[in-house]
Amino acid sequence: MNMILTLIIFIPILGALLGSLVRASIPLLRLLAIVTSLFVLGLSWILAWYFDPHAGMQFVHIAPWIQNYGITYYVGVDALSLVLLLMITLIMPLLYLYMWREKRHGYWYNMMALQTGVLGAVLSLDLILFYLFWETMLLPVFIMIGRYGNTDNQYNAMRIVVMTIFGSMAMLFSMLYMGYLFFQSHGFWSFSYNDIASLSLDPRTSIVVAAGFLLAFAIKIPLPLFHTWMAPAYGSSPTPAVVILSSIMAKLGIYGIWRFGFGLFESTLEYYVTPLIVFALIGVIFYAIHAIMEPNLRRMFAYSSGSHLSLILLGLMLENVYTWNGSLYLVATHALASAGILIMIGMIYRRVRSITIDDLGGIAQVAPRFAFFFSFFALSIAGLPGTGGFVAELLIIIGAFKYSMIVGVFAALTMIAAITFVFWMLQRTLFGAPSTVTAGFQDLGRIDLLILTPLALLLLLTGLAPSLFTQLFEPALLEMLQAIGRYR
Amino acid sequence: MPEYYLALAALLFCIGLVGAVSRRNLFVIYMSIELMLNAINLMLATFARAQNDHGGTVMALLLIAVIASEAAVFLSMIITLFRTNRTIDADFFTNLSQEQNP
Amino acid sequence: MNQTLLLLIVILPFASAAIMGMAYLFTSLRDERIYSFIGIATPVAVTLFSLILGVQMLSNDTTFVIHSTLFEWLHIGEFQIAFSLMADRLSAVMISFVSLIGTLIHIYASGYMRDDIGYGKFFAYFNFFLGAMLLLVLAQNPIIMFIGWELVGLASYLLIGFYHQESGNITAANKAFIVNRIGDFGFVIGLALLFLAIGDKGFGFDAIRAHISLVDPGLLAPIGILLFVGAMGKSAQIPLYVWLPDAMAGPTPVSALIHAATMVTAGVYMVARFDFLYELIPSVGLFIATIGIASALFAAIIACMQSDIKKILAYSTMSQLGYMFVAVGLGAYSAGIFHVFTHAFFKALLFMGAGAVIIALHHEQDIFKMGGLKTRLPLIFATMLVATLAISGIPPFAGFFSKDAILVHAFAGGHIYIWAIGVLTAFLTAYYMFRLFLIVFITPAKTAHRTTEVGMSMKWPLAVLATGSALTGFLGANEAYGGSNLFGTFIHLGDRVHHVDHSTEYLLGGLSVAVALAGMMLAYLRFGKGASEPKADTPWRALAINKFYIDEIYNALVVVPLRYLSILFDRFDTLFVDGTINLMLLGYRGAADAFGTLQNGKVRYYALYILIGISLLSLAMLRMTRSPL
Amino acid sequence: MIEQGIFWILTLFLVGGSLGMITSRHSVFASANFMLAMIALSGIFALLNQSFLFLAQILVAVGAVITLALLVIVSVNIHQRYTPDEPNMRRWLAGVSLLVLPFFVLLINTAGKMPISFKDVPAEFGTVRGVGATLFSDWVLPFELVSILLLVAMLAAIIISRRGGDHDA
Repeated sequence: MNMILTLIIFIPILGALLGSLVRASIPLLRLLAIVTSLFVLGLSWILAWYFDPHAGMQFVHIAPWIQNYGITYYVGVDALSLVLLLMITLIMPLLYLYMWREKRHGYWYNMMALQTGVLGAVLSLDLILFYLFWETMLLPVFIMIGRYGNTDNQYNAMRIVVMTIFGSMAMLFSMLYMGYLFFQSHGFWSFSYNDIASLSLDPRTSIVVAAGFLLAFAIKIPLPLFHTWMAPAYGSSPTPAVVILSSIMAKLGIYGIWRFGFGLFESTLEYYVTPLIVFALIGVIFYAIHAIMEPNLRRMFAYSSGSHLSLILLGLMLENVYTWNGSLYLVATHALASAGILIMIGMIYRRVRSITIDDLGGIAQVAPRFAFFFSFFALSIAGLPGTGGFVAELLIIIGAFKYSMIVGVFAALTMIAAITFVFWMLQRTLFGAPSTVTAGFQDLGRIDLLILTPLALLLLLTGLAPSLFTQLFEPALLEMLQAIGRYR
Repeated sequence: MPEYYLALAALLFCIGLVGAVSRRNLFVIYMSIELMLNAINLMLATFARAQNDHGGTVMALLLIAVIASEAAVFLSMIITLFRTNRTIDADFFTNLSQEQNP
Repeated sequence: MNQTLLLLIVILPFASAAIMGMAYLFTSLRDERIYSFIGIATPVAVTLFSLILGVQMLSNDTTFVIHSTLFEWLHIGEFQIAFSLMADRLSAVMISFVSLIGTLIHIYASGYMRDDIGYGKFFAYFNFFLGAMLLLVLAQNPIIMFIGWELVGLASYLLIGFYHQESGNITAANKAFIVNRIGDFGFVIGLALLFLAIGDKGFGFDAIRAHISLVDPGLLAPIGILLFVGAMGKSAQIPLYVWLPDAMAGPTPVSALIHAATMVTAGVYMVARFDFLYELIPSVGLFIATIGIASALFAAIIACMQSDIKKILAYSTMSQLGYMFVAVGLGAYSAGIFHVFTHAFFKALLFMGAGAVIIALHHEQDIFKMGGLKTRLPLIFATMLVATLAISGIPPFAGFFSKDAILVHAFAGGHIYIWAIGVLTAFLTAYYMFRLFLIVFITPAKTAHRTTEVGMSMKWPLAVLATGSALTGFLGANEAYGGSNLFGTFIHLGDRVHHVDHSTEYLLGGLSVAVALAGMMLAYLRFGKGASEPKADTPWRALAINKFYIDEIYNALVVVPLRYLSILFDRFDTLFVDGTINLMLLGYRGAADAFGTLQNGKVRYYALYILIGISLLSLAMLRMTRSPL
Repeated sequence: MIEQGIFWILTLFLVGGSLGMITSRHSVFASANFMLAMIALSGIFALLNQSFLFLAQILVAVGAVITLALLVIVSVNIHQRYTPDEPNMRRWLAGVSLLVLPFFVLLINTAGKMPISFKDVPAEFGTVRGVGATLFSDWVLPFELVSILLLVAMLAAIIISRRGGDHDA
């Protein structure tokens, strides 16, 4: 049973290796990708079935790796990573389905490698291992954007990589320094999460070290002022990469702050709480307004996802039971919604070779099913009740009022923030008379429906019966909050 | 007295250095390098004399052999370069440069 | 049994909406009979169920409440929200008339929408709306209520934008949703504050009622106002009313059901639902009443100058909603709900009559292009007359009793100004309604036009509603008029009671009837013989015709700045943030170029660099060996 | 005293020859100057009682290497038009000399501080017999290695000069 996480992490890349060894043809590669991802999905559901929300870190697997420096292969799952794990494993098969007709081999290999990267980053509990996976997931994205993207793709690929690596370098230095401090106080090296967490740093060092971590995560999320890689990267990535960027990798930034920020520096973090809250509040509004006039659909949803991630970060930083649950719930539901909408934007691009809003219009008339799903996902991004986003936003708003009146009012602005651009976008994309571009717009096919239906149903379910999902992580989050003295 | 010999060796070495760096004629560069090696030889001989130890002498001898092999290789390279490019200008050969690489 | 019924009332419409929606989207099934069967059977069933519940309410005492919990919706810390429904007398009344009028409008729509390409979609949306509205009404706690609250907003968005090929319709739909959402922004804040104050004791309406005294009195007023902000959006009160006139872009049955009879009254219902809260903060109540009466007057003034039949009715709706808020603001909750109840009948009737006229005239909406339809559409003429009399407050039609109850209450409560404006508005109401009625039906037409026959399915709902508009008033007639206020007694809300003797009541009633008659007279004098479109010849008139330029002001104050801000942010990104990064990049690139030219491929230059290194090192070593000396 | 006198004279030739070598524009003049310096250097070796080294220097450096160089110069027929004209030669020489100066001073400084002096040496010192004894007792392995080096260098010289011929073909 303790091998299950290792299997989950490495099966995708093993699939890719197998494919490259036998020089797989595209149908075989497709089969490999889908089968491995479905297998991983099944494993993660088994995991969720046996998961005990009250038990903290579970399914732990430790193996020595680089013994001289105490670097271990250390993986485990708790409520926090479980949510991300389930989300990733659900989205990946759908992306492979989306790539059904993809003819370029590298595309498939990169996606499989990417899956291992993100899964590893979510599950690893050794700092160095985490760093390794953290960079591993960047590389395929770089290749995907640089090789298979469009419009300035190489420049934008370079930009995302340089900016994120700049952050992760800071994080690596912090990690190494903490390992060194551990060595100084204990006489042996260790980078495992528990050991480092037990380290008591003096406040000054801790502030600096925490800054390294926060910089990496702030760029990944991205917070305003660290964000200029985001829209260009979204704009020129191929759809699968952009889904991963928005639904998974950005969430890993949040996850990082949650796991490492609160796990390693919970007392130091209070120096950063106020600035981060301010940043997050600015982000919620700034990105939403930014999205209004954005002419490119994908870039628009880049800003939209920036706005939501800022909200998630806000919830995280407010440190109470409502916001934490709301944030984690929003991580999952926004991932589903934004995966849905970005996949559909990809479908638009496939059909009419343009995702400029001015070119579109009138899709609802020629493709009603498409319009239905598209507006469903767009509305769930806007946090309509009946979808999970509403529940999460409600929780965050309540928690924000618990924190302070002003923060609460700003957090509540998120109710308005998203709709300002979503509805105008829908108007210009779906409604009106069909343009010359969209006149022959094909409605959703069978595979398209197969991709979108699970996402839509799940979003609906998260909105209608949230307790079904929250019970997975609510107790664990309560315990975490109790541990840092923020509850009861 | 030995410091004079050493100073002389130093002077020779520096002259060789100046020649090797500032000249463009491949022959002169070659000879400057020879000069520098010979300066080392002189130093070795001086130390051997001062310490009354044949080790230095032997090393100098071996160095002479090295000088000879260096001369063989260098000169054959000059021949080749001259044959292919019709010049013995050191500045002509710029394949290391970033711009001119094909 | 009751619980199952309660659940079915909410679930059935959603289920049928889902079935019809799926059938419309994913199959080629386009048979109108199937859709209209499902679409009508559902509200009929719901009406039956709610009547069963209502009858049980009648036979039990006032505390009889039916609860039904589906599952635990959310449980986070103290935030425990069950997905549960609750029917008490207030909600029983609401669901009864919502479903009854819903049924009638469904039947009407089955005729109105005939041969429309989106027939199935329309009924799916309609049922969806019905389900959302019933969920709103039956919710056991404010959170579930808010879900219904937002879903009716969504349904309204979908239905306003029903003809989505017209970009203008979508603009109207967007406006409706966004303005509603702005109201909901306040509503959510109110809910959050309320929850944080007493939510740990449970957050059902009964739990809140039980613990409301624990809330810090200083916090109650903001909560009350914020909740009312939500109502402002939903019920189209100043300043969030702008969406309602534009919402008339939807098909007429939509306007009748959503934007006249049911959805817009949700705000009134919500305030009545929170009667225990507003009882504690009379000052906020007065604020609500002020907003209400201001909206009533404002809308009535605009309505006097409009020429689109549906827009006039929309402004009249806003005006009547204003009366309702006066009632609930001043503590006359049952009077307010009674007006909701009677208004639903006559306003639905007015809209459906207008719709029938529009259909008969081939989608002509400008009243000044109509005229003399009395003889050609006799049934519609008759029913519209009933409705017009009802809304103008002529006894014995329903509107008189409900409106009079509100005005008497305001007068008796000592709010003379509100009462006076209310009477003035009543005058204007009678004026603009008769203006509409006269121009459409009596005044001879300037241009002759063909009319088509209106189908049966559109006619007999009109008749039913006309009966309702004529008679329902007696349900709420109080002792002075020979009744015993059956409605108010049944609904049993925490009204503030002011005793008024019968003579005063007759006086006030007589006054409002007189005023209404005066309005009618004026309308007859001005439009009885011939009518022409109002001209913006004086500044005041121009102001009223252009709806006081409120849309333009909002546009200039909110929409345009937001767009410019968006562009500004983009500039900020490219100039400042990217600029900083690019500056760094430029530095790097310059350095790289500089070092690149050093790398010229000539060996002796490389040797020179080494030599420079050696030289510097030597200098350093010389310094080091000398420094001790 | 005579020794010192000879030393200075040889130094004069040695330094003069070296300077002449690096400053002369024509390859043949340069190698002539260099030959002069090498001969002077072998004289210096003789002054140091290194008779074997003296012989070896004369034979190898002067006899073999320089002759080889001259042979090459003549054989590739370096005409004035093939040699670089080096317009900035003097400037380069001056500048580089300036750069080398600190290094030179450092070396002189170090040389001056060396705690060594010349004592009388046994008659064996530096003779072929004495050096040979050391060479074949303590230094056999390096000696053999150097012979391999020479072999490799020879092969390299042959291969390089042969390959160059068909380079541009």
